[in-house]
Amino acid sequence: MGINYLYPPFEIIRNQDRCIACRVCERQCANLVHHYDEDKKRMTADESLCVNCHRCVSLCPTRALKIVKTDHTFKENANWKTEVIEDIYRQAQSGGVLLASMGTPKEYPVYWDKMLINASQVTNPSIDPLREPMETRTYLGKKSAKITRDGEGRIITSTTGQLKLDIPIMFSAMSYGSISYNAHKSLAMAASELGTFYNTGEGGLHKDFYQYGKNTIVQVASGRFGVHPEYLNAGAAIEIKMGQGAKPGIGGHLPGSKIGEDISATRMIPLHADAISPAPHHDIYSIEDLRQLVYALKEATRYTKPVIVKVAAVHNISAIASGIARSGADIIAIDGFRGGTGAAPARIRDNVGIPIELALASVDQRLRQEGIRGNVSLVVGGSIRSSSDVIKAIALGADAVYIATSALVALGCHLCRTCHSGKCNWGIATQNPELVKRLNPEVGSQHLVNLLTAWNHEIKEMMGGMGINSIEALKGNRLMLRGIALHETELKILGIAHAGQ
Amino acid sequence: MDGCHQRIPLEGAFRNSSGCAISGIIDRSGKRFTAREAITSISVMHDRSNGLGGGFAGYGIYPEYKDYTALHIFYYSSEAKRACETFLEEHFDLINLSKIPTKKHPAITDVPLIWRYFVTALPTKLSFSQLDEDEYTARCVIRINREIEGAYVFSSGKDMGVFKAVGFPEDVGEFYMLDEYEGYSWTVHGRYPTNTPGWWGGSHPFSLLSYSVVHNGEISSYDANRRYIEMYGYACTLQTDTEVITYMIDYLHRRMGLTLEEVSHVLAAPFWSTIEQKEPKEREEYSYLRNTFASMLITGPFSIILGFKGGLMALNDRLKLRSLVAAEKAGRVYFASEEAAIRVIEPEPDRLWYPSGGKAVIVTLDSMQEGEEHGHQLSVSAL
Amino acid sequence: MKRIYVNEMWCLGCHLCEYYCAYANSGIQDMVKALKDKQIQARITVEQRGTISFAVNCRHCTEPLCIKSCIAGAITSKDGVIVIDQSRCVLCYSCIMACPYGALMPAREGVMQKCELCTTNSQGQPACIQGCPNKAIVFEER
Amino acid sequence: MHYVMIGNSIASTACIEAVRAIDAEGSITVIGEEDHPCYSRPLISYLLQGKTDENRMVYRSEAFYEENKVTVMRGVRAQSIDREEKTVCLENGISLWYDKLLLATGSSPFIPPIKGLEEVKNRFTFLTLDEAKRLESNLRKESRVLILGAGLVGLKCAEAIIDKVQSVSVVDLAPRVLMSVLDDAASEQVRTHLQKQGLRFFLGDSIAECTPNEALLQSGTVIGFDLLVIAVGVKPNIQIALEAGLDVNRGILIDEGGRTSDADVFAAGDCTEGPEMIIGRKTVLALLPNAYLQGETAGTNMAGGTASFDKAVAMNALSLMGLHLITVGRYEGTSHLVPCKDGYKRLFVKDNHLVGCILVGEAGKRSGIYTAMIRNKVELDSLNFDLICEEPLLMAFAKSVRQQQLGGPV
Amino acid sequence: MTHITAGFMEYEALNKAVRSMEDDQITIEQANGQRYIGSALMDKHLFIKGTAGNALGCFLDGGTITVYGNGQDATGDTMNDGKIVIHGSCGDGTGYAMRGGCIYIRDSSGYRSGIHMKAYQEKQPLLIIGDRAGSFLGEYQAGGTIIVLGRNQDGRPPVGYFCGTGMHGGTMYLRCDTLPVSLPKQVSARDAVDSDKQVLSCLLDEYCTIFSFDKQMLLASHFFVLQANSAAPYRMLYTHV
Repeated sequence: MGINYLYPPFEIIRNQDRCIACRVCERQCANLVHHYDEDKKRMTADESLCVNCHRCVSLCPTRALKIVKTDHTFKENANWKTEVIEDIYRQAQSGGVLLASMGTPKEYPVYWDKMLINASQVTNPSIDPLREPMETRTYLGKKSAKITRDGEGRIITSTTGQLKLDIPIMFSAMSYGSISYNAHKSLAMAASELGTFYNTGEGGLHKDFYQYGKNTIVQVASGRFGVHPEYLNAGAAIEIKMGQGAKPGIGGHLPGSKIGEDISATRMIPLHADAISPAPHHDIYSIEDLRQLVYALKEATRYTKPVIVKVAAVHNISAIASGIARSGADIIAIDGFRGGTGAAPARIRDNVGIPIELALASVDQRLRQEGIRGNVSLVVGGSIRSSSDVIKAIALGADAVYIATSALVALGCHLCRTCHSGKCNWGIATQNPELVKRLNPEVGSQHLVNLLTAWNHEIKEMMGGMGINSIEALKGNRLMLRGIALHETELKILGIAHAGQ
Repeated sequence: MDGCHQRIPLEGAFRNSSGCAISGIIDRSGKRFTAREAITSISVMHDRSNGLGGGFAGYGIYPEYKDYTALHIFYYSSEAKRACETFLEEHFDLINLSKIPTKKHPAITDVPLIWRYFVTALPTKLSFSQLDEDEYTARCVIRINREIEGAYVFSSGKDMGVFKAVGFPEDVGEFYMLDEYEGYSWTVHGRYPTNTPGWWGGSHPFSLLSYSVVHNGEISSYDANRRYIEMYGYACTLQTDTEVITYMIDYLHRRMGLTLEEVSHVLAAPFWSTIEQKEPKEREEYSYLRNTFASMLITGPFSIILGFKGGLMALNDRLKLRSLVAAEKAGRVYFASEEAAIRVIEPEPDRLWYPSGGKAVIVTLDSMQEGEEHGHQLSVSAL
Repeated sequence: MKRIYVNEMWCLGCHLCEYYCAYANSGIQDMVKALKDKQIQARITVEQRGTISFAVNCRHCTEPLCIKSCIAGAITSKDGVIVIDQSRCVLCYSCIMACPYGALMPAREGVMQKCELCTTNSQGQPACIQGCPNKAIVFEER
Repeated sequence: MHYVMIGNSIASTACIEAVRAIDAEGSITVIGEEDHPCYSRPLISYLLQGKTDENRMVYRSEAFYEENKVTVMRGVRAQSIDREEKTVCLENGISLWYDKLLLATGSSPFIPPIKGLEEVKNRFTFLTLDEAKRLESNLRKESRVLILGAGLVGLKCAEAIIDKVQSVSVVDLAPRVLMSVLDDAASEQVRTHLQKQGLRFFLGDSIAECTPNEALLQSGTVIGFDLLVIAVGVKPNIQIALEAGLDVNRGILIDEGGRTSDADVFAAGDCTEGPEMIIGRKTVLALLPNAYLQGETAGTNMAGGTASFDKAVAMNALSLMGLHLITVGRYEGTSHLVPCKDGYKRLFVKDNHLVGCILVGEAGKRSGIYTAMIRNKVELDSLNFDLICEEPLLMAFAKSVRQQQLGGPV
Repeated sequence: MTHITAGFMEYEALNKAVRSMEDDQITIEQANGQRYIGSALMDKHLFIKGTAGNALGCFLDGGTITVYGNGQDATGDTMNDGKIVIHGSCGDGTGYAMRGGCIYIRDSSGYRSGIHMKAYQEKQPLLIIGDRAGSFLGEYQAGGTIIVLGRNQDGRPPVGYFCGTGMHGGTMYLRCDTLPVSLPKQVSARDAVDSDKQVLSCLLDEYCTIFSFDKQMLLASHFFVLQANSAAPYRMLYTHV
């Protein structure tokens, strides 16, 4: 072993006056932090194992526990910060790539927080959403640019493959494998109840979830796990995953240790074999290859399903989006770099990509300039944290948003960012049956429904405030936004004026 | 510039990437033929383009002017034309000038002024410049394209010409009435830009002097290549992959005097692990080229067909991420992104093969040189 | 009548139901005071072996054998809720012998206790239900 | 409809409840020989111990009888039954007409023929409240008590009085205590435990002859006493049934429905001899739960309902000076002695069924699960027998069983 | 048997026509690079004459496609079941993420053939190539079987560079006398023994019948068996923040 240079990052503070030694902390910690000392007749903890997931804190009936960041410190150094030093220790010890999960914790600007929303005063009326009609229904898909008529001169209205959303919020892709069966079920049940969609991610669709098909988006990623005609036809739409905000340009890798019976069956790969999703689709090396896959999927589903192409927000995203809009895709999903992941190399998560706000603004602008905004719907994700983020995204030009981290938080995730360990104490990012059962989908889906219902109310309130009673009227309505503390370039990219202007 | 181009970011104002279809035909005997077969070939690959760019390069098409540089120029305003012609008159003898004949085509719109000049360098200017004629011409072309707004030279070789537009390539062929030109080789390109409404100048082939390149793919090394090549007086005004590839070939082949095969060892240098498996002599050469011109290594998917005086070269990236098929029938050699695009004009070739990644296939009027590994041979006949 | 049903599938074996039960029936306002350093007296028991666990408490049978077996007449049904009058109980264990669920247990005071659906403490809704983090026990009308 | 019940007991109370569940209107008359409200006889030892009092011993409150419109005639003995006339003749001359009659006449202590017994002035039995009270009033700190019989009644009596007197001795012909309900090893545990509490045992012996204050045992031992309690057993009260011409053996013979040989006459409780589920023939099971269930069954059938009590087994829950004993069923078939840290456990398996158990101390925890297995004839290969031997857990049952029993997904 | 002449027909129309036909035996004459022929086909037998376009038989789900001519790129992309027989060669990415069924290629196939091949229980995909395959054969192979027969290769390895990169399951059989150079670490190679030949004999049965190859002659040659030496080759690559 040698010397371990790393000091445990957290301390477990147990108020022994309150602790009744019920041992729920011990029973519920998959990291084996807590134990009961028979001699001392009291609970103790090994904090070096703690990941600060708060399971014990949340369940402690007497609130005898809290977890604090250790104040153990290196000599202060603004350049060689603690995390920098510790990362070097880790790599020096292991020789491994630093792996991390969830969205980046680094301090990058969050543009959502630097935009303010308008409200009507005097000159045009605001609307009371509780008592007056207020519409948030959204259709996603290609809008035909030409009017065609039948023999009797009636307009032919068949617009193939439109996704109807009662709320402009969908659950974005998280594969069965990266998250648990119960997490998936929670999402599926909630999407069903809310009239929106959840996304299988790239891990295939468990046979139990075919019943939620009409609220399901099935994903086709580079590994093509669980992809077959029945799967493609099971959902309401097909998403081609080209990239993910948290890890643009790289693939995924679900270790063989997580490929149990069910996942093996769902992904259709041998038990305990690694599930490797390469960085690229090895049949898409150019834009016309994307078109080839888009139409391969349309052919396979007889042109009944809209095709979504999901890409990570990267430097030339507007160019990429323009290409996609011309590739036959019906919907473009853009995932910003603050988006989450079950596991990604930390350096990539923290340094690659661009914020979704800027990506969205420039894509929407570019597609409009090129006159092809109607070719596609735009869905954005990558850290949508609240209804006001949703409002801002739509005002910048999105048709709808994808949420994932917010959804997981609603399911109990405490953002401890150790998904890759497979020991998620909240039953979300784990395949261990004992942990998986901690997430009762009945409870989980109810939380999701509550969250989105609440958000929808808030969206309506804010729309009402702007005097808007239909979500279409907000889409791309950038006059409803003002920047605060942003410089010229940022305002220009966002296409908004500064507060006060 | 017309209104459209002012509203939309210009090609060259941003990094430009695209996917495509390419095709090329050469008759090694030097026998000349029209662009019809090239048009037919590219039309089979309609789905690989999106109508935002198409173009042709024909070699041996101006026999009567074969010693003169043929400049093909787009003008977006009469001011630009005036300014450009003034410049040309200052630097060249203008032997002949005319509008390039076109035919109205419903799918080809926003047509600029398209002019053709047969020129030769003014001897005084040339000698004063202490440059050879090619370099002199090249610098003039680059200057026009960089400095005269609204004028764009898109072809500047001898006894060859590039014809391109915004549209599907088959329509572009009809638009330029290419049935009426005859050459010993043709390349053609169908464009699928990912980011632009298309600009005439941005269509392919891209050409400098007698080099023309049609290209399929998007390279990842673009800015490393661009910033390096710009040291040598090139200006990548279009910010397209094809442009930088053309300049690199011009630099390596014309200015550095590398053979085309050696050029391919720079642009698509093999992996070090592959180089290390070669014979010592070869290994040294490969290592030298890769090392010396390290910044001209192209990575990312590409397949190109280079047209040059007297030949064609086809080259794939070293991972062969783009499709490229070659075929031979009697004296004719065919290249295309898809087999069907060859079969449609030559159903029964003598030989058909996929060149290996990074292995150039070089065909000239008197010889043919393939990469040292022949790639993968295809069955010519199924039965 | 609303009854407690056990969703074994969702039981985590955390035993919180036992603690909330013991607390609710302790008559003490402060949980710490009620439970600290004491052997808890819960009216619900978590059966746990390996990876299986579930809570068991009185099913409030419609044919309650405990009532029929009680020699002291201490167990009665109040609108379907089976309650025990501890002042009458003589701790003979007849009810233990009779209950097919093993849902009765001695209380500290030398009498038997059993789940009375928190009708007799101030909880209203059974405390175990409120304390269960995963809806592994539910209080429902079926 | 007129319902008449002879005996104011657990059985007749259950019968009242069952009748009223069907027939809210018919008249109900209960004839009780003792001049007490219905009380639970097993409580008399607890009464002496002070764990209960006469008020709390009352099985059902006055309100119960009011609500159920029941006429209770206390302190009156039923003399005879005229089945032709369908009347019950009471000793006070009153005659009650019945449509349906329940015999819940209970049992009486058996008094063995012992020479000189009649000479003993302070002689008691231990079955009724009156006897218990009479005993209690005769207890003195310095009393030496001799109990004849080391069975359930004798030992409960011993427990009840040991702290109130100088000494308690127990004599039994059987070589061990609780001969009828325990095996050797359990008996031994119980005896040791009781001895530690101060009881003196004279087992495998019997009283050959009594003087007013001494008992001469068969072995020759002489035990002096101030009070003598006879607790050698009980016998069903069958006289009235016998005289009425009903089929009678040791007890009044009944079927699963509580019916006697007369369709309008039912019987329940200690007086009966009914079908036992394991051996499959009729036997006397003088046990409280049995009395209740028989009474309830009879009541249902008397009121025109359909009920069958086919799960009668012996079962005893007994605490003796802090030691709890639970026994159920029969001790036949293969025996499984399960090692217990704190107690004693023996299970009996026959034909893939659990048929009996003996549980002492902590082993009795949740033992109703065993009882249910016996009563419900659970197929042992359908569950985890090793586990359930170790501990009575619902866990040992198949998931589907748990799902059905507990009501939720497993 | 129904005949369609493809010629310059657009693929959408062609495929629609194929799907709408009641006949389950269809011949497509003069195929000219039309894409997606037989996409997600379940039960028909298509005979294609000419050059089949990209993504031939993508998501194939049980039907049979016989090509008299060559296939282009992405033949049998993500096919789930059924059979593709090529009397000729194929382009790049043949059998990408194949999950079941079989692809028989008489001659050769391009780069990245059989990559991402999977297997699950009874779904055991099989790709057989007669002559040779391009570089990156069987990249990311997770299951199933790839056989390259190396006909006309004079015993040289019938594959390009980087054979079996990232392979973590399944089996490759190469008929040749020497191993391809620089196989990646995670691939182990051994000589085929009798039991392997028995397996091969079964796997080659139908293939050899279709193309009238002499199976015994082929089997008499030397084969290498390539397998992943770990199902989880990248286990040790990471450390956690």
